[in-house]
Amino acid sequence: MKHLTESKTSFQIMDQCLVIYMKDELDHHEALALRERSDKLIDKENIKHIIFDFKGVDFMDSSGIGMIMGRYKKVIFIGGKVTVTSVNSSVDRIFRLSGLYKIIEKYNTVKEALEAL
Amino acid sequence: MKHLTESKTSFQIMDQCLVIYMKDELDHHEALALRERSDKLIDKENIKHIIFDFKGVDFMDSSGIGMIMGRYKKVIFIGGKVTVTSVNSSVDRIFRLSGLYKIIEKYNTVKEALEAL
Amino acid sequence: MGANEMTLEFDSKSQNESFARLVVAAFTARLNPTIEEIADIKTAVSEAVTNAIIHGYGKEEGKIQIKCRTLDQELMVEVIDQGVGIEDIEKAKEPMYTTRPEWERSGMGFVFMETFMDSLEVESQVDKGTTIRMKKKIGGDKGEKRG
Amino acid sequence: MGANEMTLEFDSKSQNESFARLVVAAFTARLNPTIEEIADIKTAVSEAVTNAIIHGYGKEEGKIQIKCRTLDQELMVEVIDQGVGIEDIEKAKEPMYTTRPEWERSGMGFVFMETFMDSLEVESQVDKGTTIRMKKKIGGDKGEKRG
Ligand SMILES: Nc1ncnc2c1ncn2[C@@H]1O[C@H](COP(=O)(O)OP(=O)(O)O)[C@@H](O)[C@H]1O
Ligand SMILES: Nc1ncnc2c1ncn2[C@@H]1O[C@H](COP(=O)(O)OP(=O)(O)O)[C@@H](O)[C@H]1O
Repeated sequence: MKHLTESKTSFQIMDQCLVIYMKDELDHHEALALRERSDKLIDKENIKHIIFDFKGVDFMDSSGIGMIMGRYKKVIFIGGKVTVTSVNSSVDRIFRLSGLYKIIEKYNTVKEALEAL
Repeated sequence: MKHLTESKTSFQIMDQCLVIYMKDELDHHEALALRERSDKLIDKENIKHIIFDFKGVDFMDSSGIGMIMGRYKKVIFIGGKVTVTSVNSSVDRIFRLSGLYKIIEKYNTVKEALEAL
Repeated sequence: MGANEMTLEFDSKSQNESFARLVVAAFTARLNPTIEEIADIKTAVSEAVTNAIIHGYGKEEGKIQIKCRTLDQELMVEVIDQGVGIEDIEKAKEPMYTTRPEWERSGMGFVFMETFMDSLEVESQVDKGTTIRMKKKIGGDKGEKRG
Repeated sequence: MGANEMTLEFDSKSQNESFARLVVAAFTARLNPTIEEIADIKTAVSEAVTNAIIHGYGKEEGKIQIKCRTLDQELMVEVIDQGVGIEDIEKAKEPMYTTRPEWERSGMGFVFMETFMDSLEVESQVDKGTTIRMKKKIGGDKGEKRG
């Protein structure tokens, strides 16, 4: 399964910003895999800002919230920002209910999010 | 469920030919519904030839074979023909294994099947 | 529409979370749910199944049962584990409460189950296991059509 | 890949045939089957489940169980009913043999199960019920990758 998971999500690094293009369903199983893979990059590439792109994501539950909060805690101490982009209405509802928009920002596209950094 | 089933399949009658445009999955459950509905039309409209169009069908099992044979038996006595059209490879395999092509003909499109009547 | 029932039992592996959601969604399909209703049900089931896997069984592996029943336009889902159980159910249901912050749990699972379903009941006994029972009417405004 | 197991139990209603196929297909997904392999499995499961509904239980209603197990690249499926059972299994397996021509059965069910799966075992006892056991390797040429 690890192979599958890895081939589904793609990563892009620009300066100290990591963009994570996620796919399909962000549940506990996927969150575990994503956490591991992104933390390696965050440490190795000295990442400050993270953009989670939800374009390919059609499902998220509370495990996704935990995973994003976890990355937020990693970069906030070095003055980094966490943003989410291309969020569909059902994922948006989960973010609103969880109160996550108090600490992260939402943009329509990765381009807009990058410009706002 | 009956309503759903009926709205999925559409019927077209030209002269004494009945064209049945099927949808989704032709299993025992759908075959039962299709049998009832088409037999009413066959009797009422004095149907001689039947064309089963499989364009919208992505699954068929042996219940589909039984349903087609059943309609074949209804029209063969009045010199009618049964043909199938737009058959995908997995449905085609089922037809070949069942030996059904010995008694029914296959055409690419409904138009070709109508011309061959 | 008459009652229809199913029971699913599967191993408490995280790879089965998506499978479990999909099975409940497929079972509900004949009630003609909207896309939003399906999303609600998938989220609630995902929360309950994930909890059974990580909190109920943790490092151990066990079996999880999902019982579904549809009657008229209502879905009833039970998610059952024979895991460690919950000591204080009221506390567990509080928003942001989690016993596993080190696993990056957000403590929002029960909140989502309550929000996305019409009703939620939790039965649990320490060292015996937990049963989550949720109900949801499908097509609220189509209610008159039921018979 | 380690073993993974599930059991599904559902009512013998014809509307559950598509649900049963879908569940087995979803459970097999992690073996990365081809579209053709998924079609094979769905057909075989559909035949076995339909038989349990119409032959096993007929006008009565009963419960059907499906047990699935994946290990490495192999799927094992059992379809179990507690219906009337089969008197002569060898005869039942013959192509075109059916005890229900009046229901437009083609007698091809067992032929398809045998053709689309790698192996088929039938256990049956009159008045006790029937168990169909089928196996299929997924990705025959990817066999070396198994571990
Ligand atoms: N099936 C279960 N078995 C044991 N404990 C559970 C179970 N479900 C929930 N809990 C407990 O309830 C708490 C709150 O659950 P929840 O609101 O889903 O948040 P989270 O899963 O993020 O911790 C969990 O941290 C856990 O202690
Ligand atoms: N689960 C079952 N319970 C009782 N009888 C069965 C069962 N499955 C198959 N049979 C018997 O075996 C015969 C052949 O089955 P099959 O090859 O699937 O053809 P069909 O379903 O078209 O009759 C059936 O007609 C029936 O008499």
